[in-house]
Amino acid sequence: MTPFIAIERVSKAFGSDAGPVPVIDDVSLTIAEGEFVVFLGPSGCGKTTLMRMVGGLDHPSEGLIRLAGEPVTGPSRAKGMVFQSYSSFPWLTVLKNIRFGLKYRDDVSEAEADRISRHYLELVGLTAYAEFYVNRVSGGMRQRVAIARTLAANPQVLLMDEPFGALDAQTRERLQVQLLDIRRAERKTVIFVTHDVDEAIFLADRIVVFSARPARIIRDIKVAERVPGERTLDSREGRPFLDLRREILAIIREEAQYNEAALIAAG
Amino acid sequence: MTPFIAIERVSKAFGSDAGPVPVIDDVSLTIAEGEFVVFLGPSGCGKTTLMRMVGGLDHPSEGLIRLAGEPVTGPSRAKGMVFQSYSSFPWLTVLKNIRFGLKYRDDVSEAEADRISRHYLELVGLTAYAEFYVNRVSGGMRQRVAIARTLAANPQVLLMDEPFGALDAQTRERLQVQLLDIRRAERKTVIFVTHDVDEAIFLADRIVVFSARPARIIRDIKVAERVPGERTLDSREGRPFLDLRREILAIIREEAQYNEAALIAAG
Amino acid sequence: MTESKRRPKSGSATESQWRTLFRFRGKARSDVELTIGVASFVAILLAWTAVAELRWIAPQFLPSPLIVLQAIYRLFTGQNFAADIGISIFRVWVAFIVSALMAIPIGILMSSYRIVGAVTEPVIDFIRYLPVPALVPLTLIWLGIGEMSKITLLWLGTFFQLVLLIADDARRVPKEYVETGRTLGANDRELMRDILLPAMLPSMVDNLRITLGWCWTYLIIAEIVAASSGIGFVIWSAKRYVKTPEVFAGILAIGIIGLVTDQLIRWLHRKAFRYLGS
Amino acid sequence: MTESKRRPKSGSATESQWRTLFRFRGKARSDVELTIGVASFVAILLAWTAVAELRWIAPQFLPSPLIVLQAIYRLFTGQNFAADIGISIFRVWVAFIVSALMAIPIGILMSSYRIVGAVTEPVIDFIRYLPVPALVPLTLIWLGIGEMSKITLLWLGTFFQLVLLIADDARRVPKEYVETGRTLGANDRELMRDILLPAMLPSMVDNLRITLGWCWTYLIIAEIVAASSGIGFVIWSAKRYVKTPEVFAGILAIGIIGLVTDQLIRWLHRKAFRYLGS
Amino acid sequence: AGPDHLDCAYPFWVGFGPVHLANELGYFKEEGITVNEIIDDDISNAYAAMERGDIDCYLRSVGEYQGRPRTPEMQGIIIGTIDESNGGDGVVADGSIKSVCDLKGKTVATEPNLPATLILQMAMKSKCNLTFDSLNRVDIASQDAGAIFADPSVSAVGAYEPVLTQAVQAHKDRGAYVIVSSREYPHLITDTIIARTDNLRSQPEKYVKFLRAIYRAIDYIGKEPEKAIAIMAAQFKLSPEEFKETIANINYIGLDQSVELMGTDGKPGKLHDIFTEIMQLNIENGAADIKLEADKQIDNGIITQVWKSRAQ
Ligand SMILES: Nc1ncnc2c1ncn2[C@@H]1O[C@H](COP(=O)(O)OP(=O)(O)OP(=O)(O)O)[C@@H](O)[C@H]1O
Ligand SMILES: Nc1ncnc2c1ncn2[C@@H]1O[C@H](COP(=O)(O)OP(=O)(O)OP(=O)(O)O)[C@@H](O)[C@H]1O
Ligand SMILES: NCCS(=O)(=O)O
Ligand SMILES: [Mg+2]
Ligand SMILES: [Mg+2]
Repeated sequence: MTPFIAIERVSKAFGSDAGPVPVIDDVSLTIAEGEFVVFLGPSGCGKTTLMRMVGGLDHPSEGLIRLAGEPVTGPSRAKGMVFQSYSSFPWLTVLKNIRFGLKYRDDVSEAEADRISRHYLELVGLTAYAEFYVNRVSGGMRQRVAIARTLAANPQVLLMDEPFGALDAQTRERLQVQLLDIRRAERKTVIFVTHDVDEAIFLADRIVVFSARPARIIRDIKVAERVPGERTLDSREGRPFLDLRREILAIIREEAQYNEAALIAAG
Repeated sequence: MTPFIAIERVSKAFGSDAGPVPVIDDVSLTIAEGEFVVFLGPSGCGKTTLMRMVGGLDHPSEGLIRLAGEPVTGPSRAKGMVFQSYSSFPWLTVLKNIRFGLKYRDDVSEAEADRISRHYLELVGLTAYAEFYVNRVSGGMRQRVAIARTLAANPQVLLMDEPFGALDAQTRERLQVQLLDIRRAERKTVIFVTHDVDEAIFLADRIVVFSARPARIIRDIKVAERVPGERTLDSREGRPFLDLRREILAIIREEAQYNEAALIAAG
Repeated sequence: MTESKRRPKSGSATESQWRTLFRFRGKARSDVELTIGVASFVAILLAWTAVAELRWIAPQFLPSPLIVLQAIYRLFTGQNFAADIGISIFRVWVAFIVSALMAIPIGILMSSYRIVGAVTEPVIDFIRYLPVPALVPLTLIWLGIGEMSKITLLWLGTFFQLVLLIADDARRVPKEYVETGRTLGANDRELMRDILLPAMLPSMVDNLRITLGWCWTYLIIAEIVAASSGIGFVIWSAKRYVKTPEVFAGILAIGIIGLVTDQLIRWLHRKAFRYLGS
Repeated sequence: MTESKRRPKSGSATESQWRTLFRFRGKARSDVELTIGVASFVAILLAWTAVAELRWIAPQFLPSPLIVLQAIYRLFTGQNFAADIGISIFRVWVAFIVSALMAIPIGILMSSYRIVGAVTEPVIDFIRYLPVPALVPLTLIWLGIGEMSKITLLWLGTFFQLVLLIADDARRVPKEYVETGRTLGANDRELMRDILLPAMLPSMVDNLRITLGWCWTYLIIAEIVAASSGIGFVIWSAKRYVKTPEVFAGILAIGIIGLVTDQLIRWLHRKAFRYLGS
Repeated sequence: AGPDHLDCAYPFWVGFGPVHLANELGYFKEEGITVNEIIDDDISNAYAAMERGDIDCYLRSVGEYQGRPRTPEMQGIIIGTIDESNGGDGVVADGSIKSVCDLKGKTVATEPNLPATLILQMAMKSKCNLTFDSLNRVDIASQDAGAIFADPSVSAVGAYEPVLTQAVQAHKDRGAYVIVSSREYPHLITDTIIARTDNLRSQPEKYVKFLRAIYRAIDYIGKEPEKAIAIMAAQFKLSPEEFKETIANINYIGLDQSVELMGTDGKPGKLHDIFTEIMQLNIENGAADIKLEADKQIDNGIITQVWKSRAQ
């Protein structure tokens, strides 16, 4: 497979009063079309920053990111994003928020846009709340609005930053399954950030584990090889799943300890 | 024990163009001083709303809430709250955000306030970020700021709405343990919302499971009786823990199915 | 969050309507607010009557409310004051609408593209400080002595202030909204139309309300320029012959128009932006 | 998000400095902005020179820049224009500071307690529409012809507008901040001081900037009232005799003061509120 | 404007009522011209409008006519007189001031280039040989004079009627009285009719018609004062009573008297001397800086024709 997304020796530093603060340190990564990659890493390590750069919302201080061979220069509909702080438009209702992205697709008629937005509304279980303004619904519901809106816009690449964080176990499981269905049916490439190792293994073809800030890749795990076969909710109980789970938790714990030590030395 | 918090036949409905929408339906609950109660329930069922009413930020449409015998009429320092959308003050640095609540404690000198805020800053692992403005730090870090700020203000009751949602597994575990330590040392009463059943069992003395909207209590589980002994990270692997976990997941799944059916019937 | 009215309606219900007035960010019922508003005007009226009747200020300079009322009656019956009011409202609204129609797109563009901002901001910063009365002759030279110059003078006083307020509003739209729009495929034009504009709308309406009032303050300047109608002209001509009651009648008319307009826009604001929660 | 300057500095670096001007919400370097700002003034100056030199407008009404420059020179050397500028700046700033010191607490209280809002809003809505020139005699009666009446006229034109802008700013502070403050034990006074005030500060400074300019527009009204000094007086007495070059000199002086003040406040805003991100 | 139309601007002053009266009585129409009246107080607006060709005539006092920026080349030339102030302009002083000479060193508030200023200057010059240098003179707008006089630091204010009367009445406690007025200086404050020079040269006939109609209106005032006042008062938004009180202090100048003032057939009249005298005052007080010559600024050709046509 040709690399669909290519992150080429990317570094990023933010300016501050005390000089530049490095956040991403020389990261290279290629992602194939249709691949589902999960980013794991300690809080504050730079996952969101890296994802924003793939989405064209931030720019690398050094290095280059390519999408389908072309350098990424800015955001576009091709790169759909679910933000960590799920943002929705307070002046629109739940349904209109979901429908928002369809405005800019000239391949979609009005009637079809209605159908599609209702479809995703239902998918995230908000049919009864279609006409509520978004700050009249709960936190978890707002997050679902953001997910449905991004899916409805039908991007090539889905960038999802802790999208299921505020959802109850049931809704979460349902959406996980749906997400796998969608990306299989429509061959979407997905980058997904989560702190939930179970979720990561369940969803991912590959898990990329980052170090603490500045983010470097400390492990790149081919999940598809390690947990073969179809993903069902039951596969979570299987041996390969549980083994991989233990292994990843160990990696994380080790990095955290290393990091803790550094922190104590520094602070 | 006398009930420290008493929720007495509380109902709540929000006005909307289509008439009042019931959110909480005749809920009664008493919580003893020093108890740690976890609210579990489907997204959008009314957990946040109930918690806000305990905190005095919303008012019941019917019924009454008492704290230490007195009716709750408004918010106060006694009822510390970590909001679901962790809000911090953008015009203050991380450290100053944490220190903010200490301003209003006349039992605390300037020097002591410094010490306390530095203590909680360290507790949540943000020492290196003390002087960053809050919108220069990551989502997980912002959530930790909110937690540290609430703890530093030393309220009698801690109301925590999905506080650990955006944290990586390591940080989360560490903060869980710390939270148990704090409430044991200072005999705090805690109400805690989470969607993570493991977290719920690990932390709770009692788990209250709510129905879908309008929220009614469908189960009130005395965790302390079911999983006796000290809570350590290892106790999560024990039989009583896993049994209880399975039981709760079953309750939730059942409620969700019931709810799904109702939704399909309605929608 | 509008609470439903299911609470028991006891004697204390109305009492708490008054108490909420004193609560931080409490909401009051609109009839209660109206009562208070009327009361404060009555208080001012009484104070005015007292000052005038006790002759603390000579009646040539401060006539009593009764005398002003008589002047209003005279103006309406004898001088067709209604027509003056009509023409003034017409002039102000034309100038204001033209200002708004120009300021909204330009302000949004100023905040969106530094090139527009860099070119226009310094010039606007310069112009908006200028005293409009000093620009009257130039306006006359360009536009002659007809309606056009009067409306232009009102516009001069309004547009340059409004456009900066609008640019500030647009600048404050959180970048999260813009980024969301971008990733959904909105182009620049769509960002401005579908995101900046609705996101800034509530504060923009506030600022339009404020500048509409500013536009009115220029009325007297505009209507002493080769005019023979309008409230400004009535005030000016009465002032010339020291007919103070008529001056006050004109002032009062403007104030009442202002009061009514402002209250109306505030009410519309509450209705239109209920999604902001309350 | 200020990006570090680690990017390779190639020939295209400066080129992209120009391109960012045309990018939606792009940031431009301040030297680039300055160049453009100066360029747009030069363009206006050229247009002005052309119109004046080609006699499209008679020189009595639009003198050429050179003639205005000569008038400025005359004013400075012959009439102590520097003192006029000084006294005008003094009057405006006194009136503005008094307005701000009153408007900030009152505006915050208006937005915080409905009782304050309900009592004051209608009255302010009424007063702020009134034409200040028509209120001159009353001001004179109360305050005489000294500094006090001039400053009061400037204040009249500024305070009632500012207080509403401030109240709107305070009203827009998200309730999340207030609720957070409450649960941390802040009382009403502390909420206003420690939360409302800093949260609204950036937009308040924008609005103070706008109203400072507004205050200057009243200078000419204030300084034709029994004045014998100040830029407004210079303009007005020159205008009486159609000494247009001097009128333009005065106008220019006010415009330049405005430009410099606005740019300074904008710059301070950027420095002070860097936490807003960029 | 065309050969049978005039746009004519005048300030909000009762002395100019005959223009409106002629219009309302249809005298202009009878002459075959239409006249559009424009009310504007600010003389610099009149300059602008005349330079632009928006107006063909305006009405002002001689003193104001001479003020800056008038140069000999500028549009505008005096072709007739319409009224003169007879007590309608003056200065109100504090009771402690016994004569204008006592004003020396005191604060006096007047509006520059308005009649009251000239009257005061004239009085000081003729009675005590003082100039404005001996005063602390502050600029005001005449309408505010009554209010300004409330400030005890002000010893005298200049204004026109009815502001003068108002100031006297409102400040009886300080013994306010009119210390000097136009009544003492006949013809000093004479209002004139000024034509746009270009237009006058190209279409003199219409100005003849214009003047003839105006003087007919002035005759009508003498014959039917009640009716005339009712018509004119409406234009100034005054009641007939208020109008009558105000015109008690002015005289309308009929054709005969106008001819006497203007002279005929290029021979100078009284106005030429007055013009020269005022010119001197204006140069002294700074209202003018170019010495205009009376016979270049006053053109009695039109009024001569009117006079002759009536004599026939
Ligand atoms: N605008 C900014 N200015 C300066 N530093 C920033 C800025 N934005 C982010 N950072 C820093 O970059 C680092 C990485 O942030 P990022 O949001 O990418 O973390 P993350 O891995 O997504 O963390 P989390 O899991 O908590 O969301 C943080 O340490 C943060 O302080
Ligand atoms: N201001 C409001 N107006 C109308 N309805 C509201 C308002 N606030 C909340 N609701 C409704 O109340 C219900 C409960 O909301 P709440 O935020 O308490 O849910 P929750 O249990 O906390 O959900 P989550 O787990 O997603 O945070 C939701 O269905 C929501 O639509
Ligand atoms: N801002 C109004 C100023 S003025 O029109 O009264 O000069
Ligand atoms: Mg993140
Ligand atoms: Mg919630």
